[in-house]
Amino acid sequence: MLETDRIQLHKLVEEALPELDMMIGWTESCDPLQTTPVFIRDAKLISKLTLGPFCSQNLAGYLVKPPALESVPKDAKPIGICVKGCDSRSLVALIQEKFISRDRVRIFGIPCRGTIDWRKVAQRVGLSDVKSATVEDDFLVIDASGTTHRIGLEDVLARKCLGCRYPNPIIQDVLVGQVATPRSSSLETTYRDVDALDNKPIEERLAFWQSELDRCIRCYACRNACPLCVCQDKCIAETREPRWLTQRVGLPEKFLFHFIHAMHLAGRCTGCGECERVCPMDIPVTLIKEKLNKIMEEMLGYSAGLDPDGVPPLLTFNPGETEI
Amino acid sequence: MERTNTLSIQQSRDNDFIREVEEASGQTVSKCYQCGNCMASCVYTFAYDYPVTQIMRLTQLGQRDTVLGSSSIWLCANCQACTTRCPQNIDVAQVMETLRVMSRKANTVSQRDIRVFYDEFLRSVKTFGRVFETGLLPVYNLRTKRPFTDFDLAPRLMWKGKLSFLPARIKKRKKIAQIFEVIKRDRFSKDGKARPEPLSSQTDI
Amino acid sequence: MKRVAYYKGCSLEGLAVEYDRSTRIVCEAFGIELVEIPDWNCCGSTPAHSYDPLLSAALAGRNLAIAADNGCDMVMTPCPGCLKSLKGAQETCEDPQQRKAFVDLVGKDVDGLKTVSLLQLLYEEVGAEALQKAVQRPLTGHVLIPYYGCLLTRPAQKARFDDPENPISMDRLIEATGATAPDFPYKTECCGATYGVTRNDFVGRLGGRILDMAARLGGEAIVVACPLCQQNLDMRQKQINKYYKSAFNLPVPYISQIIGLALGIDPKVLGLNKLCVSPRVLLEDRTQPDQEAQRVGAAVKPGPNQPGGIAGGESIQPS
Amino acid sequence: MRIGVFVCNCGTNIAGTVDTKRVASEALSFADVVYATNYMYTCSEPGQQEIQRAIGEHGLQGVVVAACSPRMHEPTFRRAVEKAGLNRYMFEMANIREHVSWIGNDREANTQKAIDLVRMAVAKLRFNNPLFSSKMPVNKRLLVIGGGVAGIQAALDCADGGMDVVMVERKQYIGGKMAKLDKTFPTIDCSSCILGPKMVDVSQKENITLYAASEIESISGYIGNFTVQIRKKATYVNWEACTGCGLCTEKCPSKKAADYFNEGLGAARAINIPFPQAIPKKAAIDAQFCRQLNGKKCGVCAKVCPVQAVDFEMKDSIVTEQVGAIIVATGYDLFDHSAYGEYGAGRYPDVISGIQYERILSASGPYGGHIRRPSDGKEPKDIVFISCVGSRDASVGRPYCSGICCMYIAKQAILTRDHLPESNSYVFYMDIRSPGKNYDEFVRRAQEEYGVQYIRGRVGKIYPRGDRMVVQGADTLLGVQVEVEADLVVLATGVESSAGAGELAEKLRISYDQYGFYMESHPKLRPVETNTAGVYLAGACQGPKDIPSSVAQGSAAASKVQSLFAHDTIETNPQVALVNERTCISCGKCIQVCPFGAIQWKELRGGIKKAEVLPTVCQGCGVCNATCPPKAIQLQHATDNQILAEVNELCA
Amino acid sequence: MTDSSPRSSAPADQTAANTQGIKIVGFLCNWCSYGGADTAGVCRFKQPTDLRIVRIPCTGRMDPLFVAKSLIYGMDGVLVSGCHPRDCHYAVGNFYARRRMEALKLFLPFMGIDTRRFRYTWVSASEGQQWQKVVTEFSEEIHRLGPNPGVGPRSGENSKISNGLR
Repeated sequence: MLETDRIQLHKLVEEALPELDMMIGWTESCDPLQTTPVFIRDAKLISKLTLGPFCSQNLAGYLVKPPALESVPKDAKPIGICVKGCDSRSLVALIQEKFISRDRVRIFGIPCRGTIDWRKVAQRVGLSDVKSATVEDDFLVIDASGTTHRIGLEDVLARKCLGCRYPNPIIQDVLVGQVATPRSSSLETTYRDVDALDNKPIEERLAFWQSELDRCIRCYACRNACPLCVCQDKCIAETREPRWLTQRVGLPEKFLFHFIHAMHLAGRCTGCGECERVCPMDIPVTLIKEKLNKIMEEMLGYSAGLDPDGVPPLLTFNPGETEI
Repeated sequence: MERTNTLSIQQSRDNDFIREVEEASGQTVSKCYQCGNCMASCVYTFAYDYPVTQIMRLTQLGQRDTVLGSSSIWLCANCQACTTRCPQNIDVAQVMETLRVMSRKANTVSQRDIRVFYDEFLRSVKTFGRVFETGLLPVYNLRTKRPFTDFDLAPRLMWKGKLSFLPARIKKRKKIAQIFEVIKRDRFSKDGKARPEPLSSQTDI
Repeated sequence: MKRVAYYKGCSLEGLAVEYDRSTRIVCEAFGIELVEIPDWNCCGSTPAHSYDPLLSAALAGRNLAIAADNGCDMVMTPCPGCLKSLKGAQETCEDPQQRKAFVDLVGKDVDGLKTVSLLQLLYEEVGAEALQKAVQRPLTGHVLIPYYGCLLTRPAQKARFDDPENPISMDRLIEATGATAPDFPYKTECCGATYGVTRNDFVGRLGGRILDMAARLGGEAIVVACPLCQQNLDMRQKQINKYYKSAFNLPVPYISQIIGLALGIDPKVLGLNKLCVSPRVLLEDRTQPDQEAQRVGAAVKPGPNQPGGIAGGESIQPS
Repeated sequence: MRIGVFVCNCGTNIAGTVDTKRVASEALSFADVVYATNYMYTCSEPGQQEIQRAIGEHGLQGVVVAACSPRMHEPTFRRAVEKAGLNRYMFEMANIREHVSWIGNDREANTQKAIDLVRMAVAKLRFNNPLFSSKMPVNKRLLVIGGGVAGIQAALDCADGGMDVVMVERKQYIGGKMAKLDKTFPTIDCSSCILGPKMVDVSQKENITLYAASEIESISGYIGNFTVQIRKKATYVNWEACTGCGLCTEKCPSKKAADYFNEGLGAARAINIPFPQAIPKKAAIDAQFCRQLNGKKCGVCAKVCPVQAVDFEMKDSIVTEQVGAIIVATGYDLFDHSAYGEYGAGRYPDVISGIQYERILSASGPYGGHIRRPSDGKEPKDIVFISCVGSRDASVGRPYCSGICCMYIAKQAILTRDHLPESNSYVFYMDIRSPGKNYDEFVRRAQEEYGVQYIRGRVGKIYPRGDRMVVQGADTLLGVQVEVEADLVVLATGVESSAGAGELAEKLRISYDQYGFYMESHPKLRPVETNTAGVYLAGACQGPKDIPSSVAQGSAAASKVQSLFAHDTIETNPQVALVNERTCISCGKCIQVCPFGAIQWKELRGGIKKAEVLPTVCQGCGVCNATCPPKAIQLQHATDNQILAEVNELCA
Repeated sequence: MTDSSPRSSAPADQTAANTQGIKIVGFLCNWCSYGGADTAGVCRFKQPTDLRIVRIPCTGRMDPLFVAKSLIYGMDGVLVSGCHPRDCHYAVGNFYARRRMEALKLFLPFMGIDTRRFRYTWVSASEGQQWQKVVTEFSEEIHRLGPNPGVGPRSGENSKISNGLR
């Protein structure tokens, strides 16, 4: 089935490429558990495009960050891009905030059945010698060091995928493959991890974050990977003007940095999980944003990245809401 | 109660009294600005020794004895006219009620007959669980030495079949009596100002 | 069928049996099931409250607790005095400072119960419109004075029913029976019933004033919703006449009796024969337009109900 | 930076509970502080000279004064440092009086707090930059909202000064409440005789543009340059053509229209001119009662009108006016006594309000100036006046004193005796509030010369007995209940804020208190200013007021406008947002959130867009600053660095 | 009335020991609450002395990060106060603030920061008494909570939490 989808994608991109400035998609890498992004202008490379459970990276960020954006002249043809459900929400948010206009992108929507978290695989089978990896039904089948491992998919899917409510793209020009069934339809499932932490006493919550954030090395990978963190090198975590943070490495600095990241994404975060995926120190940074997403949903009934005409709730107001 | 015509404010002002009234009634007595609306609205003003407005004023001035010994607090029927119309949102009827409770505790009830009636009423409740109307009146008449009160009504009521000669008793009378006992035991412990009720002069329930 | 706990109170066992009887009949007629609270006890009334508010709360609260145990969420009492005690119990139970003492005495909390008077039940659960539709024997042509008494709607924050100064629920119900209800200025004035036994002169003065105003407005009867008001104005009407030097002869039926009459129920079943002042005048059929009907609303003819010797009814002098 | 710190003793106001000497000596240890001292009265002339001397002597580049609230004396000290050659924004204040010495008696805690506040001020000052105002032109046109006596006074004063005035009045006539009054206290002047000429002046002055039957739709802009949209409500009569001849009213068949001018005592025609002296003297149709407008066949007025002024198709229209200042004079309303169930809740015809009685007394009123009671037209013999109906009554949400009722009751009682010498007047009062020139004498005259019976106590209940009203009250001086049988009862209904006051305040961006009265800038020192520059208050919209005070306030507001208009330009506030183009990421969020539309895109070379602030439009709220993710837009004088500096001092 | 406050019912010495040096920062809008605090002062309404006020032009100026920063760096309490909704001098600044402050208030406890240490409120320039009430109640609350334990040691201080890489 995956193969059929891949052939359909190749065919669709082939048809579209002449009208496109460039196509952004995924391609296989040396690691069977991970794919890498590929930027295609040459039709010969189309066959390298792939999709599937190892395409975890959210490509939407490339539309507003180097190298893609800078290489595109203003009046250029649209850019083609592959998006999963969660990626499409980032795209919607970027369109909504006018970082990119809808007619500048040709969206190849890909229903997603969950992406594999390579860390979880590594914890089970070790990192070395993974020869091949495929998904068969609800299992991940790995050939490593001569042994075949069958691991339940639930055990190796990325955390964000387990509570996914939007596996299908919110917007697209063409859809590749069959529509997927959401794994979650309720706030309880989606925010299960948030609730689990919230149900602990406050001292334990503080201790949890102290121990997690203590590992933070402020490498800013989370920020750089976030498609909606648009400040990049102007980020106030680094500037002297104004000077919000020093280069000290105490816990307060680490907390404040993550507060900055979280508050800047409040009402904008689409929950794509990129920040957590790229964290070299294995800190559950998406969880922080998930809490704010939950607050926005419960307090203001707003989920980011669902409506291209919507306004992020902290950039607007409603005089009538007296109860908050 | 004799009317007071001169008053040394410092010597007679009892601040504890003001505090006790405010605590027990939940009302802020100092809010009263003596507009007179309670007095104007009260249908019993004609019978009071001090009209309600003056009861409020005397309370503001901490005149414990005058207030607790007044006839007004016992002639108030708790009809809520004062409370309904007070422009300062004071529950005046509640203040009067509080003063009655305090006056009972302090044993300064000015209207003996009313007290006797109330006592007999409660005794009836404590004994039977309900009020025995037919039995209540003769005892009251006896104790107040006014044997013919409402005597004129009896024949007619009898004829209408409204007088019963046996009290209605409830099953769990013990429970009711127990409530009375607990209340009686605890009612002085709350404010700490025990003024034990001498049982000789006035009976208790 | 609406299921309502029924707390009748001591009066309705004795001097106000007809109130009990007519209440049950009228509620049944409108499909309201009254569940009499088993083994209910006296609320303690004013004597309990002036002894210790907690005594009053506990006595009344015991009845509420039994009602809740019987699966009722609404308690109705026809007596406004009892209603005040029941509401007082609820208030005590909700007061964080007294809650423990209350629960200790009563055995449980009484949260979540709604307490209403008979009038409120009839007005809100049945309604004037439904009553009007159910009328079999319209009281058209009769002038009935709606008298609510002092406690039924006051104080407003606690009663939470109708207007404290100018209630209209009984007016509307009376009008639904076809009768006329004049704008009675003493709707909520106290009748002095508390002092029926101890201060008979109060009754003469206060009751007389109410009867006087009712007569001035051409009333044929004073409709009440309180057993104490009824006893005071009816049973003691002779005493009042003596004090007031008047000759009032105004029947004082309960609102439940008036509604029962309009529903076509036998007056005897409603206990109208138990009233001291004969209510015969209410049984006249005036639905046919004749001279009697013109009396309604017209200037009042001098009659037996005119006030006697005291001009203006009352005089006030500095005491 | 070289910083000087001046700690004010404010006599004993501060020094009483703060060790100012210690505050000053501690301040010397703060970074950049090179001079610190305490002084008796820093705001005094010698105090200011001391600052100026220190600036010169110690080469100070910034000054901190620890004294009272900056809302009080910040302008004073800014001027002082400016005189000594510093930029006025190189100055900070630490509020150690209102926020320290006056709210606690613990000297040690107070001193410690004062030291902290000074430390914070110094820390902020280190990030201050000199700021410079620019000038912008002033549009010397005034908008007066409300055509009562206060608005009229303000408009005439400014028009006399040669300014253009636009007056907007919600009703179809000007004159306000005063136009309805018969006589005025304490002189018993005829109200229309003293107001009439002023109303005529308004209509005749060429530099006053009057929009009657109009309301404010929206207001934008800022001091010196407001744009106002005015909704002219459909009157169904072309006022350009209408001559006020009254023929239409005479022939109108709809004779039971509400008579608002006579407070419902009479009946009006559906098309009418409310009263003979009305300005503008133009007819208008009350759509609610007009037969034609309610789909019935009529159109009589259109037929009889000699100038064809009637226009049933008329719709509301919007006009736009440009002005430089606004005087709000929207007046008041009277409390609706239907809230008083015990007084019959408005259902007794012979229990009326004071303003209704005023119409009864008026010769141009519904009864031609003869005192009669509304129920049966009989001349009343016993009249009871009740004060404080909707005043000093927390139970109806009006705990304040209306200020005018005691006086108008006395006036009405006197006039009653003048009209009906055989009548008896009774006044139930709680206190008599008559603190004006000749006011108390007037009340005494009512009692001594006119025999008005004053009874000290409130009234509990009013009810009918026969054809008279029983007033059941109290005489608290005797401690007795009293009863008066009256033919007519007049309730002195109190003053409340004008209907719609809140909505207008929101359009004007001024604040109002919990009762809807507009807030002045300072209760004593800035009584006619609001916190929105260029918007002034006059009359009872700010609080209950009698005619003399309203007129005085109208003139006061006018003088404020004239001093504003005496300049061709005004200085802009330099405390506005400023974009750092190097760090602006062009996300446009500032543009999105700005409440004033003060930020726009600016295109740089290469087509790159950056945000740009229009300094004359920016009001300095800082929403953009709080919103900007890379903090590229900074509100000058409240920058992130400045606020962070203060916070950091505390966290240190 | 003051008798009921938990502060005065606790033994005096213990209260003092626990709560000396409590610091609360208040961000007050210039037009309403700062004026309200002035009014309270003019009326001599006594208040606890723990509060240090930062004057801001409008609560719309409030970046929630100012609050977060204060609490992370050890302020014991943060109070934000502005004009009543609909009364904003800048028309709508406090509407923005209301959402942002509420979001932060709900967010803080997730990160292990006691949300009771942060309060936002609306007090107008005329409400001196209300201001006194707000300050007194909030200060009492903070005193009950005691000093802010913070999120952990600053750099240079000895970290006891650091457990290296997992």
